[in-house]
Amino acid sequence: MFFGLSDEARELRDGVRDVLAGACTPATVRAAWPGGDAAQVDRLWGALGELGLLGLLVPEAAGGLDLGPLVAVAALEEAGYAGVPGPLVETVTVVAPTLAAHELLPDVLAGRIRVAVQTGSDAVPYAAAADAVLQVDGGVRLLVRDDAKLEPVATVDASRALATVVGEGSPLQVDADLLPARLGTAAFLLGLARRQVDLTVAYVKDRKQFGVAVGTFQALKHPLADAVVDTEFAWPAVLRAAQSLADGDPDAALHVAMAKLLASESAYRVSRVCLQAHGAIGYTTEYDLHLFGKRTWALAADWGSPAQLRSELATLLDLNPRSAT
Amino acid sequence: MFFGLSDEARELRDGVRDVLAGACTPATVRAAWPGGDAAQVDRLWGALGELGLLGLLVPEAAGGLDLGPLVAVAALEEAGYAGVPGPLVETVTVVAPTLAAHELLPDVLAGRIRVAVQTGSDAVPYAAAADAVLQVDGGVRLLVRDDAKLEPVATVDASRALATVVGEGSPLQVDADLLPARLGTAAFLLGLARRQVDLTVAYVKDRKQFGVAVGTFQALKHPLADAVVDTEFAWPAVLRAAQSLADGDPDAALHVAMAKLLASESAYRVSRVCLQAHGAIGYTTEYDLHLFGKRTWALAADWGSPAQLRSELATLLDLNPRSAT
Amino acid sequence: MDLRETAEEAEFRAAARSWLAENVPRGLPSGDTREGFALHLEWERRLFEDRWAVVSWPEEYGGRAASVWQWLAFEEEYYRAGGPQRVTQNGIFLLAPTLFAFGTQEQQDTLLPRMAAAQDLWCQGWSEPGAGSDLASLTSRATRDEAAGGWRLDGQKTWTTRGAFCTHLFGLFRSDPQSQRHHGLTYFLVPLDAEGVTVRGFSRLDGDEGFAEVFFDDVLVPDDAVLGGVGKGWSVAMATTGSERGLTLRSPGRYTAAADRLLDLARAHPGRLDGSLCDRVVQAYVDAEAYRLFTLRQVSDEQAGRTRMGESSLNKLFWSELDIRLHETAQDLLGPEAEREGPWSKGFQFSLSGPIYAGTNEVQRNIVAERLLGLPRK
Amino acid sequence: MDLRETAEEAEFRAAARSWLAENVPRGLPSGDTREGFALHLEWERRLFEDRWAVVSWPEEYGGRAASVWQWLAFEEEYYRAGGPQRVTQNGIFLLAPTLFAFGTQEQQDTLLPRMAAAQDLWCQGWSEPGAGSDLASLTSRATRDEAAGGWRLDGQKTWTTRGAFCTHLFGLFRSDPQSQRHHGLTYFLVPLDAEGVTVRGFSRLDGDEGFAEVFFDDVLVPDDAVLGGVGKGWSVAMATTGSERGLTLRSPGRYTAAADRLLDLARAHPGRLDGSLCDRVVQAYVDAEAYRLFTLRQVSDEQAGRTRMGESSLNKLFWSELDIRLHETAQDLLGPEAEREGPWSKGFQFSLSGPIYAGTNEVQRNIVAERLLGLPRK
Repeated sequence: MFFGLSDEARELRDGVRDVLAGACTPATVRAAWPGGDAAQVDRLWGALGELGLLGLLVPEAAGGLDLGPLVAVAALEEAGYAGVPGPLVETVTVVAPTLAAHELLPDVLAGRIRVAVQTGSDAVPYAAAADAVLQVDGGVRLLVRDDAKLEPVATVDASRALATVVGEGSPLQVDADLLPARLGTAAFLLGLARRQVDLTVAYVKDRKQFGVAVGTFQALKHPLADAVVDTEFAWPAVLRAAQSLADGDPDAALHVAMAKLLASESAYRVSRVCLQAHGAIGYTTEYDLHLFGKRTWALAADWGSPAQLRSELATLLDLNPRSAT
Repeated sequence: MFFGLSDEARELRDGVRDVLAGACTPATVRAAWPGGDAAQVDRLWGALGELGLLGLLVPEAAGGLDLGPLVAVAALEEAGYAGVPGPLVETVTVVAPTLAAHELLPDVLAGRIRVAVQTGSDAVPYAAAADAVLQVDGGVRLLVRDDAKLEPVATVDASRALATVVGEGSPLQVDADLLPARLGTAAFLLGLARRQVDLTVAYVKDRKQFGVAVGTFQALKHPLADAVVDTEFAWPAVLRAAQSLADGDPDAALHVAMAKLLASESAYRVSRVCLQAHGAIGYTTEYDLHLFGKRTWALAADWGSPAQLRSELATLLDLNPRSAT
Repeated sequence: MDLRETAEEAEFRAAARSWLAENVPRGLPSGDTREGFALHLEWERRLFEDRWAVVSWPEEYGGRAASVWQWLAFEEEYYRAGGPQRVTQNGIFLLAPTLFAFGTQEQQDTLLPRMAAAQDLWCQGWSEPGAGSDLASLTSRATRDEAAGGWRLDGQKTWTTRGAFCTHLFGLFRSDPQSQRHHGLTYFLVPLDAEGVTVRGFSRLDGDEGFAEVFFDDVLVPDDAVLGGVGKGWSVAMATTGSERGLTLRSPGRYTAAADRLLDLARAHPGRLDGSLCDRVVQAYVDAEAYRLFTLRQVSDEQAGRTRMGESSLNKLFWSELDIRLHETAQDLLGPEAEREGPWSKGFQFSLSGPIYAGTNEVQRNIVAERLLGLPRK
Repeated sequence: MDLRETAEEAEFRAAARSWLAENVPRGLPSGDTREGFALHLEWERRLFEDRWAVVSWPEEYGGRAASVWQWLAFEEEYYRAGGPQRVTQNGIFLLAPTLFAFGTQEQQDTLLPRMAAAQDLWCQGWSEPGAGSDLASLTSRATRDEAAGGWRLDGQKTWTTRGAFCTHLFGLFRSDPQSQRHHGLTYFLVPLDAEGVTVRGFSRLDGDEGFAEVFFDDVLVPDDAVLGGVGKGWSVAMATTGSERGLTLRSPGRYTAAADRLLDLARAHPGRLDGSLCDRVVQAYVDAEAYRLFTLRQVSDEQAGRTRMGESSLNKLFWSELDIRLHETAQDLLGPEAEREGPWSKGFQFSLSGPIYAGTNEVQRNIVAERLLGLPRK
């Protein structure tokens, strides 16, 4: 029995951490906002490609690293910490595995092109800045940008590059599994949460009011302690769900839903605590906190909102309120 | 426009407060627990009768004071503060008004006999120590003790004197309105909450740890501040609902449900905060806090639990989740 | 208890309702952008022209001498009609009560009519980079200049809402350089076009340029820029902060209207009312009503002379948290759509500032615990 | 990651499960009443006879030298089978780890077998009337008596769980009268039948006589009543409090079993699963699983030598609040029936003590903030 990341996985994760610390600073995240320096985001994606991150779940024969879901969630948690802009979770968990035999794969793995994922709704995150849209709804189709009618939609986190997509791509003869995207989003959320806690801890140690660092007040200490509890108890559920995906566990859907529910709710609560602990400075766009908070709000609802997940879990746990009289 | 109690009502309320401070001490509340001195409870009820409290909603012609729902909720809030044992809310709001033309009324108003109220469930609060049971379920019937088969049921707050009642009383040719009982319970709950806050404030000012009164710690101050918010924002809703009953407002059921929901949830939260602020001492039966906390838990669920009330309110507000697909 | 409106009150409400139905603008952009602010000013001036800008003020200043009950009714009708948040609120709801209480006749006569007419646009200058929750630690200073017959202001204010679009600032400056904490402060009224004032706007969470930093570099203001007496600044300002926390800034009409919109949203999406969402919609309605009833109780008690120190902190705690819960519920009802820009996401982001501005909720809880419960400070 | 049990682990689990299925007593009364306690002792001795009382201990003391994974499996099976809370837990789970770490060979050989066999019944003597959350302020004292060759104990302990039914107490006494705070304390092992000891039981919230005050009046104990060295009491005791807060006292099997019972309750009342109740049942299940997975992570990290100061406070915060939420949900499902005495109302009341005992959650939050986040103490 051993629960956790192997030493090898830890090393890989630490490598991702080191690379992202340089390649994805808050300035890089801002570059993905409207009016930002798009080339900076392109360079980041090139670096992600070089790192092999985009092919973590692609067979080695197809040019990927094939390191499995555990390494993938560990890496995506780090990506969340850095706030990597663009469809990273989607690329790692859905696009690259689904296009494993497609001619575009080398460009995808190198980070030269970015592919958004559409799962039903007209509005597709990252589509406004993507080169293609993978349409997964019943069958799987690939819609390249030239064939798509895109209409950008303004969002709270403007780096989400939401756009309505009209158009039907060319069918691909493959299946797509969306559970890994849900789980990858959970991991990314916990990275975002950890980043917000780190920013907040640094701030409340430094900021003085009433003659002392505000971090000495229980009114800030105790909610921040709860934020630690939130992230620490969600992460093992993400790891467990990753292992279930790796094992093909029949309860994988249950485990992924639990992981995403815990991550969505934990990360959302953490974002509230951190914003409040900052006071007014956190409520400005000049300060970095909002970059991570807004992404948190969006992802908490994406790939399964808490309400949706609870409803799925109720069914999986054989609780069916609607069937009652 | 004037929202609140009249000066006359305030005076009456203050009078009730003064009498109860002497007639219903924690020792009196304990007397209603198994093995307690039942005569002490009888004396209290005699005093309540003398005060006119039991006939607050009975016409003057029938021997009552007929002071209306506003005075009644103000008096019942005080009774909650004192933790009066027995079916007081039921007597004031249901039993006495319903028996206004009954031969037993003088005994009821004098506090010489106590009548429990059964509204459907076999288990009836206060029945184990009552002289009769008013059965209100469709029609109205009065079941005297000798005709009833009573089986006491152990409860968390043992002064609730819960008993299963089997037997059918003699039909009365009157209607009974149960809304006032729901509202009276809300008022009683807020009195219980206020008492718990007072006990707690006194304790945390006195109790020293780490060289200071524990009431200086934000970890206790802030939840206690929230407890004040809880009670202060529930009370006006109780007053408003009382006025709606007085006016025969067509929205009275909505107003009463809101008042009870706010009171149930506020008082419950207050009980949690106060227990936690006390630490271990609050967790003993030697200390008085539990007398008020346990009553709170019972009454929060009685005459409409929060779940029940929310469901009623959803219907009244035209939110019908079940009708959706 | 008498919940009936008098004939006069009912008439006032009806007049307000019918005027608002005809005049409230639809689809105004945010008043916290430069373009939006200009459009809002048109609306504020339209309100003034027909004497709906400051209904509770005396008629000579453009008001209707409305009672507090009439004012509450106006607010209710205003938000029910979909009226936008008032960009003049910091003058009308925060400075004006202070001017009425502490201003000289001349200050009142000069400043109030221009404020009502949205000619002078006032912003608040409380916080400084080192003085937020700990307001008494502020260091911006006022130095007496006998020769010039006035005061010279130096220092920096920040988190000044809509400061980049306003014309005047009210705020506290340390006029006694030897003083500590809340002593030796003076309340000043400062035109932002005075020489030596620099205003730099910056963006709030929702991306609008809603904040400003205001820098004072040897800014000369005359003696009548002082409100309420030299060195009296703290007690004068506290009157305003009470208004800010309490009823004046956040009348219940705002929340009952928001709760009604939430009910409409919920009714439009019955399929999403599963699980706890239905309960949370109900709770938002109940909470908005609880706030409304609390304020009715509060106004009645105040009119009967029953007031309590610290009570406005109860308002602040309740409306700020109710506002967040209400908007979180709306966002959760919208699900993945919630991330789109729109009135609900805008309102959600704004609600998150509620526990921060006007004195953080942490400070309010201290006040409630110490003033209303008598718990020891330290 | 390897979530598979080894053949040995699986065999161990199967053996435990089958033994428990045959032996777990049904419908035992509370172990915190005098009559109940006696019945529980029978059960504890039954466990010991078949070597299931202390599975993780060495075989010579009555254990099975089980690995921590096997111990977790045993706990899971124990609670799944409906096993009652262990009335010996304060000895086995709190004192024993300390004895293994700090005791002399003779102390271990003498005390552990009798503890395992439920012959010696140990209670905890930490808190005093003036020393609860502030444990370091305790004043009960130990005075060296050279002539008698031992120590004389004086003072009072309180909140001693099941103290009225136990035979021995472990606790801290101030052995250096000049010392302050956590210096100069010594950890003593005291038989409750010693001359000068008075035990007074009193009732917990649920009415059971679960607590005791223990008075020491010139109680003579020999030198080998000292555990871990004179004056070393604080650091010795801290090892025990870590066990109390963390995994040892509250293994996940307890909560996963409770969550399963809650699911059964909910399935039995589908008509009450409207509104938020269904969500809360789901949440209880998810939380219990989250706690289980956290502990698996924790044990694995510990075995790999990765430990963090203060981590047991995370366990304490999570299990105590999860336990309350779970029982509140059960109570709300039961509605008006919740007030009846029964396993759920008993469990609910017990859960409310979770954030109080073993170091209040307020203290745990300080620890997490200071040790895990590095926030300043003052």
